[in-house]
Amino acid sequence: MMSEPSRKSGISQAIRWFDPRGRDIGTIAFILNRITALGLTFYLFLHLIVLGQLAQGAEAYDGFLATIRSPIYIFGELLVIAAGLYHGLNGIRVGLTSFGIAVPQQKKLFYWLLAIAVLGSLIFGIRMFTA
Amino acid sequence: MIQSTSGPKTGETFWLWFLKIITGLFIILLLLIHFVVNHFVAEGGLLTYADVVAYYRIPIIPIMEIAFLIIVVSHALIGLRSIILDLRPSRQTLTAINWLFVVIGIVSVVYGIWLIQVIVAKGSA
Amino acid sequence: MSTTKTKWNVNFKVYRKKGQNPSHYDQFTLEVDPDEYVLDAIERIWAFHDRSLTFRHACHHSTCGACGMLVNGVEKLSCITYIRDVVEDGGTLVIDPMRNFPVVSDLVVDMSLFFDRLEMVGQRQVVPVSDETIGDGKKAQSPTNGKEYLRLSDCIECGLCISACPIAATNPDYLGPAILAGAQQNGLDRKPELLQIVDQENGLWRCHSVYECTAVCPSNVDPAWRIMDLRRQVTAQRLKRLFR
Amino acid sequence: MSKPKAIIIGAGFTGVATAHDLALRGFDITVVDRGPIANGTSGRTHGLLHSGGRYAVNDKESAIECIEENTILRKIVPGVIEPNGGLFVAINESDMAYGEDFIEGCEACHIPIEELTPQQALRLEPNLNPNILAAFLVPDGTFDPLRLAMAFAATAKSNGAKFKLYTEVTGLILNGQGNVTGIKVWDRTNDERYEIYGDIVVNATGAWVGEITAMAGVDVPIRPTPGVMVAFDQRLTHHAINRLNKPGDGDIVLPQRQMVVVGTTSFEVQDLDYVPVIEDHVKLMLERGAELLPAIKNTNMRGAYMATRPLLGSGGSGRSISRTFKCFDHKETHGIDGLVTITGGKATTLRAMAEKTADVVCEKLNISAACTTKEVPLISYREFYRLPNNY
Repeated sequence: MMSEPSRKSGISQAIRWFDPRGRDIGTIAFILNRITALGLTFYLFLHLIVLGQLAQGAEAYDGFLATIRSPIYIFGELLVIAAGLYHGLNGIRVGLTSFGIAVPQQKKLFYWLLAIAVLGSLIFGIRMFTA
Repeated sequence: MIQSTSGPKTGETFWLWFLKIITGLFIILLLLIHFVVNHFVAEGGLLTYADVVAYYRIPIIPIMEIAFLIIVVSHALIGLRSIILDLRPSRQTLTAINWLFVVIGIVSVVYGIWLIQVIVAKGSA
Repeated sequence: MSTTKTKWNVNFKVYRKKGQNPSHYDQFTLEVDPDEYVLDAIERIWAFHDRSLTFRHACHHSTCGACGMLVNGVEKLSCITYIRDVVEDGGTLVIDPMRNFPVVSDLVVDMSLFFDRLEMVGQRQVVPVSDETIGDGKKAQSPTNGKEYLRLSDCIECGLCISACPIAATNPDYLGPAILAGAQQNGLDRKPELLQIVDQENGLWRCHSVYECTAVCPSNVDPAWRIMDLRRQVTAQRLKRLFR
Repeated sequence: MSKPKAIIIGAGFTGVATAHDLALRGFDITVVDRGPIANGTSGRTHGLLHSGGRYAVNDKESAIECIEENTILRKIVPGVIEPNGGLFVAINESDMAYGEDFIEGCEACHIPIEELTPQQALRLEPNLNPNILAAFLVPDGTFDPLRLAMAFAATAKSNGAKFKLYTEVTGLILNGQGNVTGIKVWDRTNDERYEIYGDIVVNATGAWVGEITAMAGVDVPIRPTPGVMVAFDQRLTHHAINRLNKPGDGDIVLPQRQMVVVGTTSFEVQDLDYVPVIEDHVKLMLERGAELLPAIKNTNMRGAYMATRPLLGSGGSGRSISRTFKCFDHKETHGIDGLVTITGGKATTLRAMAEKTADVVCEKLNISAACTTKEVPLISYREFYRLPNNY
């Protein structure tokens, strides 16, 4: 006899996804993964809309390119790159372990992938701001 | 892509989950190719409208970009839906979300193809 | 209790809830031996400070799984959690009931749905020694010398993994780590009908690989490994079926 | 005709087994306990399913009860038992001398034993002390204390018994003749107080029976005798390992799940509700345990705990008192009707204690119903939580 749990949970509890207090490193990985997922999805559709400028011809697009060359936009772009790097690299770990591969090593793998993501983002950042 | 089936199976099934992982893998591969290609084809990046138009004159590029678009949009929508599933939506909400995401997916891809076609047309004009 | 040892003063901030009344915290300051377990202190609060305090406990040595609770926000089996490992002299220990279960009273939660689901996947409590794995899929190392011994399984059904799972927090329909681990332990080969239970919308595919279940498991069950292993098995089955 | 109504105080081994027995005999049962199932001595039992070997020399009455009940429990509740047998091992000359009495005692009590050479025993259990002199194989086992109690409780519940847990008895209700007709309780989950009436009240509170009988102004001869046990982090054996000698401190090492548990000691206390774990006893368990399984020294301690045995009688020290049980009809002992007290005994004999108690209750109420608990298999302990009224 399956009793139905209360329907109260759901959205009100979603804050717990992002609460790392007392948790292990896996929660950090999950929080970053979920935030980057939401951020990248937002960026994807923003990107598609913005690229609509391409249809309006050379002046509109080149004008747009000029505006996004300011540091604040470059920083935004760097955030997207960092998010993409993290989400992709962590995704490799999640994908592998989901097929039963490297599960016992998943923590170590996470630290390595995180290091690569941070390093990659730094290199991109330096190149973007010095170019 | 996203499918809404009637009956109790509106949640996350094996195939959707599997597609999320596989599209994720393809995104990583395509991004890698994208970076390598970009580095050699358009050194310094696509910095002007003319650059972009020229880039799209290479025959493989529009095809690759369309494939990339489909895969990224699928991955994003399956992933977003998976987050929504964690919030335990009611059946009706979930069905509505399924259809909404199908529409968003199709619109995004059609819009992208149209955009690419415009650029390609500019290049061959 | 030796008298030579230095005692600690620890504030216990304990979650209280009775009937339909709103919940609150009660504070108790206890003189404790740092080498005592958290459960000892809670039992003493009941014995000497407040006879109305309710909490689940039975074996006091981690074989029954009754005394799972949150100690400073972390899922612990309170009977094997040393006070010295979770607080310092003069510090405060916040004690809460497990999360993701309905609270019955104080630290007591209703685990009926959890046991319902364990029964549904037929989690085995007594298993042949050769079947039981210790974490990571490693075989138990104890000697068997050809004879088949039976042993009580690693999973003590304490519910800590469910309490720590962020997905169970927002979606109580999700079967959760212990249940999926139980199905894996029972085996898809032995019980093919389990496939239908785990391969459904609130089953295997809801896990987001957070690994908190394994982090809090007091009994080396490694539920996350078992979920991943089950995914591997089901994926292999599905793909095989596709190409046949 | 409505069912006879029995109130059972205490949801430890005796209480749940009595609930099961009386439910099968057609009683309407209410079990009350101030805490959850098996929160006192029962839950903290060592977990040894006795073959009787331990008592075969000095306490034959208990030994015979043990071997009979051991056989029955293996049959009716296999889902909570590791049925891998036990070894009695001799380490010194005193042990060897005891061996002769042991063989005789086991024979007298019908406990099947098999003598092994030290080599054979070491092949069975490579972690044994390599210097053992002799070994006997006996039908010991290990059980999970909480789940054993839950299995009885679940089956009782499936037969209609109601469980009022976290509900403390605050007083007995006496009628004009001074007979017990019910109990006053305090539900600690919602702070409500109410009364329960019944045809008979069974006091199955183990070491705490005196607190209940005191409410009727009478006394029972009970000697609460706590003992310390220590769990270690590795499963070093599949057999229960006993020292081949008179029962003493730290002379049993049990396998349980992924642990071994060493027990026990024996001491006396005043306040039963909180008995501290004595540090010196913990050290003693490590030393004595390591005499049987030297690898214990290299194993991490997992938990130290204690349980309070409800030993019967007065006089004599804890170790010399019989492990048997006794059912007191307070009509006979003190002229108070409506109250029966059951105490003493061992976890292994819980079913027999319940049978005896149910017999006394039936006789008092003039009900002829035979005990069937030897044959009726118990349902899964999980059913306790799944059936309504479920925590």
